[in-house]
Amino acid sequence: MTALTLGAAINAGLSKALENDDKVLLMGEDIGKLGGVFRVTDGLQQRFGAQRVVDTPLAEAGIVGTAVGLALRGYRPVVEIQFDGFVYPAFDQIVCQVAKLHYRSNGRIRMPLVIRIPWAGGVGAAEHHSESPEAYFVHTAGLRVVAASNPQDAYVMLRQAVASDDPVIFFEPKRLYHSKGEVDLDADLADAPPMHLARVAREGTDATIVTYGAQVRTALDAALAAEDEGVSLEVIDLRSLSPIDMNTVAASVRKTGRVVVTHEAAREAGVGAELVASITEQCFHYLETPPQRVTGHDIPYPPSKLEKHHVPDLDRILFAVDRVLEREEGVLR
Amino acid sequence: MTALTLGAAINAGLSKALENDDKVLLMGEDIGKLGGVFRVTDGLQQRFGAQRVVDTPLAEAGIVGTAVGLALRGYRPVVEIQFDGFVYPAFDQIVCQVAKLHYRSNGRIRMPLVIRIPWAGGVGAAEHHSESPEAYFVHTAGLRVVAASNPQDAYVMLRQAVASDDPVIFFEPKRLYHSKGEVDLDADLADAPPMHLARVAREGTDATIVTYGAQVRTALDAALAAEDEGVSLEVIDLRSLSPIDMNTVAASVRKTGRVVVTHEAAREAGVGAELVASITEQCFHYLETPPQRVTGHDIPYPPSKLEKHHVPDLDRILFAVDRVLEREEGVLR
Amino acid sequence: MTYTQTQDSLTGGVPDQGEVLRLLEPDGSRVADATLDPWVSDLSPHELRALHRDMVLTRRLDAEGVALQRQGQLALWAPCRGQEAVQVGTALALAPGDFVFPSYREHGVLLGRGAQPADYVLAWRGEEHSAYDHTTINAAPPQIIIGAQSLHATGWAMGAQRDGSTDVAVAYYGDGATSQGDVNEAMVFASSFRAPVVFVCSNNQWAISEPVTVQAKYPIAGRAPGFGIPSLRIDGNDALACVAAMRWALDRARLGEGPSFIEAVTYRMGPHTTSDDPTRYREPGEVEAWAQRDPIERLEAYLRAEGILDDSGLDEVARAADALAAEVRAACIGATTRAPETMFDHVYAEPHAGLDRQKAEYVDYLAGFEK
Amino acid sequence: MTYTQTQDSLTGGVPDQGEVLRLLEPDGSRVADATLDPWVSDLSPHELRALHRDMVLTRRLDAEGVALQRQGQLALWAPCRGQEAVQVGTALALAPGDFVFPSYREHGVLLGRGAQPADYVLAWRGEEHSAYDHTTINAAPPQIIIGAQSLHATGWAMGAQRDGSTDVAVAYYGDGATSQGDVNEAMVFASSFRAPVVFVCSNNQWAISEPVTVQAKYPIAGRAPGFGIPSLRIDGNDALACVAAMRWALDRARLGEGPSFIEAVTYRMGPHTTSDDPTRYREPGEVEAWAQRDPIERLEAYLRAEGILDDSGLDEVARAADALAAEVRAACIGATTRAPETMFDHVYAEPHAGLDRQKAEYVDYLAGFEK
Ligand SMILES: Cc1ncc(C[n+]2csc(CCOP(=O)(O)OP(=O)(O)O)c2C)c(N)n1
Ligand SMILES: Cc1ncc(C[n+]2csc(CCOP(=O)(O)OP(=O)(O)O)c2C)c(N)n1
Ligand SMILES: [Mg+2]
Ligand SMILES: [Mg+2]
Repeated sequence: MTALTLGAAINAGLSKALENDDKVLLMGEDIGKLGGVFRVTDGLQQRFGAQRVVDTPLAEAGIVGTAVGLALRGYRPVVEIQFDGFVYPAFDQIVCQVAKLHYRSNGRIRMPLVIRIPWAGGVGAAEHHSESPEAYFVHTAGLRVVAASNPQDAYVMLRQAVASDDPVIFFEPKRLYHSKGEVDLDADLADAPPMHLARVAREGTDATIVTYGAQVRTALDAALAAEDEGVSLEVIDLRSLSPIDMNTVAASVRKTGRVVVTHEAAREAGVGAELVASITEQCFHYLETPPQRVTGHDIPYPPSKLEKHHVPDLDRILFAVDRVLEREEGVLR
Repeated sequence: MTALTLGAAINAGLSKALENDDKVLLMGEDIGKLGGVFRVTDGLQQRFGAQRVVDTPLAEAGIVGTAVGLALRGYRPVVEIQFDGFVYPAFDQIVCQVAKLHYRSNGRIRMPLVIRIPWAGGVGAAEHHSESPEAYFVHTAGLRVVAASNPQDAYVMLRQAVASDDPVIFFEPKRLYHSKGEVDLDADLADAPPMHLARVAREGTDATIVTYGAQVRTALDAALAAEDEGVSLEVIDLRSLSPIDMNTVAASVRKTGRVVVTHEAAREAGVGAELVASITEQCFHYLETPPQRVTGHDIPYPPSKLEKHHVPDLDRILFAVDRVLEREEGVLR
Repeated sequence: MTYTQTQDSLTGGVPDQGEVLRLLEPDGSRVADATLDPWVSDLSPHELRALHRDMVLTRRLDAEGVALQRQGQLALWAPCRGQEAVQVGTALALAPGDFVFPSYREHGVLLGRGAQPADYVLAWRGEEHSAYDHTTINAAPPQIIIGAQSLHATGWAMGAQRDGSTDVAVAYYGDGATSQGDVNEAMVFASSFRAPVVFVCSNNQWAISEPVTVQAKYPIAGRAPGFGIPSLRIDGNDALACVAAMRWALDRARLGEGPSFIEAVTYRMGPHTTSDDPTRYREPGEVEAWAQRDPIERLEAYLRAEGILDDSGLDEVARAADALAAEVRAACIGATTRAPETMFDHVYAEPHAGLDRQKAEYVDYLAGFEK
Repeated sequence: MTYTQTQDSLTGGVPDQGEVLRLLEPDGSRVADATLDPWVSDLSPHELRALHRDMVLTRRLDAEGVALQRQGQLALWAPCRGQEAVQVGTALALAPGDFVFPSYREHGVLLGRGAQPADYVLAWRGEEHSAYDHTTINAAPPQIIIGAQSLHATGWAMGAQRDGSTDVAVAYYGDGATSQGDVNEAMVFASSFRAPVVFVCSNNQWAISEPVTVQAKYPIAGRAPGFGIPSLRIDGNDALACVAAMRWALDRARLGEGPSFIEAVTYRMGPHTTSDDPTRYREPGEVEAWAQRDPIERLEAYLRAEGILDDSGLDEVARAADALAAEVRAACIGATTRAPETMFDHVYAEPHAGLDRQKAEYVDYLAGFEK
């Protein structure tokens, strides 16, 4: 095991992927000499050359559209979108082409494309640099959508995403890029849990918190705080947002009967809506109280000085925990 | 009252809007001489001239982006996207600009833009011509999203959308373009129900069907069929998808205790997910059975010969009604 | 005319919309053109007859598509009548390893690539989104999202380049498509990476009801040079010119000289699709004028004058065309719709539990009706 | 150089990357240029001093932005050092009714439009997405989505055209932006509708770490003519050339001659933003070479030689610059963050029950902590 930051773990995963398969190539803005604005691709162009680690013109539709062509020619492009807020110019190529070509061709064309997206807020960034667009992709049939919450997952899931013959939207929580964790760099992919399975990040009995990405850490902090109050929270890290591993989620909710869903993205028709709907459909008779959603507000991402009021924090999660537990004397205060 | 098709009702609404306000102008592909591929803008260029009914170059980002500029200059552009599947090239302009400029400018800039979208399937069309992208826009803060289900609403809501100082995504169910209904062309907008309110399209007591757009008709047909079996269904036409009028929905669900949500769009993180989540949150103790979603499958829109298996029909709705009613001897068969 | 990026005075030199390179006059007489001539000097009578034959086949196939739609056998059809020279001529110049990225109207390109009868019609009938196997005919599924395929072609070419092969990608699109961001981004990428891709723009004067002047006040071929991509503006109803220009472009690509752009000036003789009514937006006189420049009659006149084609040859081609039409008709009418549950297949290449469950539920649901 | 769409032989005339129009040599000596000269012949000493003054103010303001960021007062800053001539020169040529659509780096343009001290910094501090009132300085909020504003400017110009006014819209963007679909679509729309818009591309040689050659193998100014838009390629470190080119373009727009394109060849002397480390991707020698072509020194040398500016004038400007910097610093450090519940405001212009409820709930929630 090696202690790596989440960013370094992805770098290691990319490096391994480039090493293992000649057909893998990286494309994006500033990923070459600069190594990406987050340094996630640091050193890779130097090592693998400019034909495999490609600085592209500044055009996201162009990046994704040419990656589609490369995939048609047998390549496995791993594309970097520089920030979450810049994926929208490529939306048409992603939704109409990347997601649909396998279906459109009755399975003859494969789209083994990975679209890496540094993602979400909490880092004091400028406008358009803190977006949480995952629901758009979860709603789009034909895409797989995953979100890593720790270095080990980031490393393994990146490699699984590259190995997948389906297109994968790979969300990287940018406020965790510098957070460290142990990574088993020699892990055999075959032994690792498949990308589409959720993980019980912490076991508990009183209520379930379902979340993903950087919010996993916040949820774990909340669970720690709740423990002090004698409340036992189970935390589920979804890892995969499409498909959602409802077996793991439902098993937990059936056990606890109470659930809080949390994410940074806006609430309306977000991933949390899908979770609450699916949980209600599948665990209706087990639910003691209505599920609670703790999400970003239904507003554009606010100026960064206000973001701490937008990104759900430990307190807002505990507030919701109080409600699902129907506690008068809350965990929160 | 005048009997008009839904398409003609929108034409009348556009005509009135152009008449009443010099700042209103229409932009789109083939909307001029041709009158649009669905003839919704028929005769308008001839009447109001090519400066106000503008055939644009073939570029959707260009259409929406220039409309943003026109709005900044004080105009009220009404933009036509030729088919649902062609809105994605404009996605970046819609999500990052149209939806956010009012917020970004702290309320100083207004975006009184209407984006009209002939919408959804069931008409035997080619690929990309039967999309239901509404959830993408519902998830986007800053947009209003509406869907007309009948000529009267289409006429009034179009005019309300044009009058709104907020950007409105205006969905027109294309399989109802030719269906007729009575329209009060002289209706005073001030007397009409506001655009954001849902409508109880049919009263009932046993269960609630919540839907919108062309599915309203299917739901009403289902309610008729259920009546024959002695089952009384309430049908709610949402009309507005963002915001959703949860007061009307919740009132109905509290009354019936059972609910089916139906739409054509894919299920995963769709508008139905939001509805089920909100209903569960707000009506948990009134629900007798878990809400059911009857939606398009989580697949790209299939080839048209198979679409009747994708677009929820009367039978699939009744099947779900049976489940929320826990009927062994179903309404369906 | 040929275009490269040049400097000039501010007032100078916007070429007339009408100037095009050609080798055959509308009456079929052969004219010289220094740029194009070298590229067709080696065309054999056999190849010339194949060129003519494929154009006639394309026209017949196209007429059959329209007829099948009128008879309710197809949901829609996008006629290519009038555009046979650019479609067939450019396709004829290709090597087997080249890969084309067509739009919905490129029936003649598919024919040139060896499409089978069913390949032309199953998508228009609504049975499949795309009927053919892209690897058999080296053609991507027909693209409906205007211009999107230009980027795919560019990416494919970047792949061919990395493979060290001499394969070339070809993107086909219309005049309207040139307004799309994607088409311009494709030029940026192609130029930046010197990708072996050819952009073939069939300027058929119309994008549904919009004349080309809505998209471009000046010749479209004038755009590519600004991106560092040489271009030719040719008579798209002159099959020889189309072959020549395509060979020029392919040769550049194979020699590592990067992308090229061809604007083929032609005309859409029919409606945009069978749903369209062009009388709403264009004058009959315009259509008649273009009928005088028919690409098939033009080539026929030339080949007859050269003694390469005679009545019996023409008869033979006509019979082949009828036979193809009959096959297409049979493939269309004989088509059966696949089982509904297949619509859940191939959304993903790898297993997907959620979707598998949806499929199973739907199968159960359908089975319920059979009881 | 000036560009229009022209025909030429295939082998001819790609201009050298270095050729630009200029009026001032790097050492400040005045040279003649037939295209540009007429547009600055009437510039008064007063106007020339204002040009110089605004450039110095911009540089000082920019340095203050960097310093404030280093001190933790700003979250980020995008330095414009080296680009003062194109920003200030083009802004100086504007009429009050014109409307600019800047990117994030156009501090000198905002200054030229009359921005107030707080206007420069509140967004970079994270207090607001956009600080100023667009109607006061006739400037749209700074655009971060690369190239998006080019379409807004074109649309605004289409509106000005409909109003029968002579107002002109100006879109500012960088060399990197020219690869975006939006920027090319803007040229299509502007050309098609003959919109009174000026595209000012500040080619500062870099898009973060990517040299301009990743975006364009040939001069960017060569693209616009293909869309029917005349363009000039000017020395962007020559303030006189910038004023002249802008006046040429504005004049065309006001006369109804439609859009124009200006490529101002300049250099980003600093990092992309304060988060960037340019030593990772560019040679110090390159920066030094460009330092020899400094736009302020150049204009200063010229104005001194002409007797328009002397030491005392320079002192005065330096004092004004320090005063501005102090004001900006005060506006920044004195800024207070608004109440959290205001983040729910102005999502919609009209009432929105759902969001009002979310706001009320959040206010209640916050109030709970105060108990
Ligand atoms: C992104 C997108 N926008 C709009 C359409 C609708 N549409 C289909 S064909 C067409 C006109 C295309 O014109 P052109 O590129 O000249 O090709 P042609 O049909 O003339 O062959 C339009 C607007 C579409 N298919 N895709
Ligand atoms: C759509 C989009 N993609 C990527 C980015 C990230 N980004 C910000 S500035 C920049 C480089 C811009 O270069 P250029 O247009 O030359 O302007 P400059 O910064 O040099 O002034 C990039 C890639 C962005 N802001 N928007
Ligand atoms: Mg056309
Ligand atoms: Mg730059």
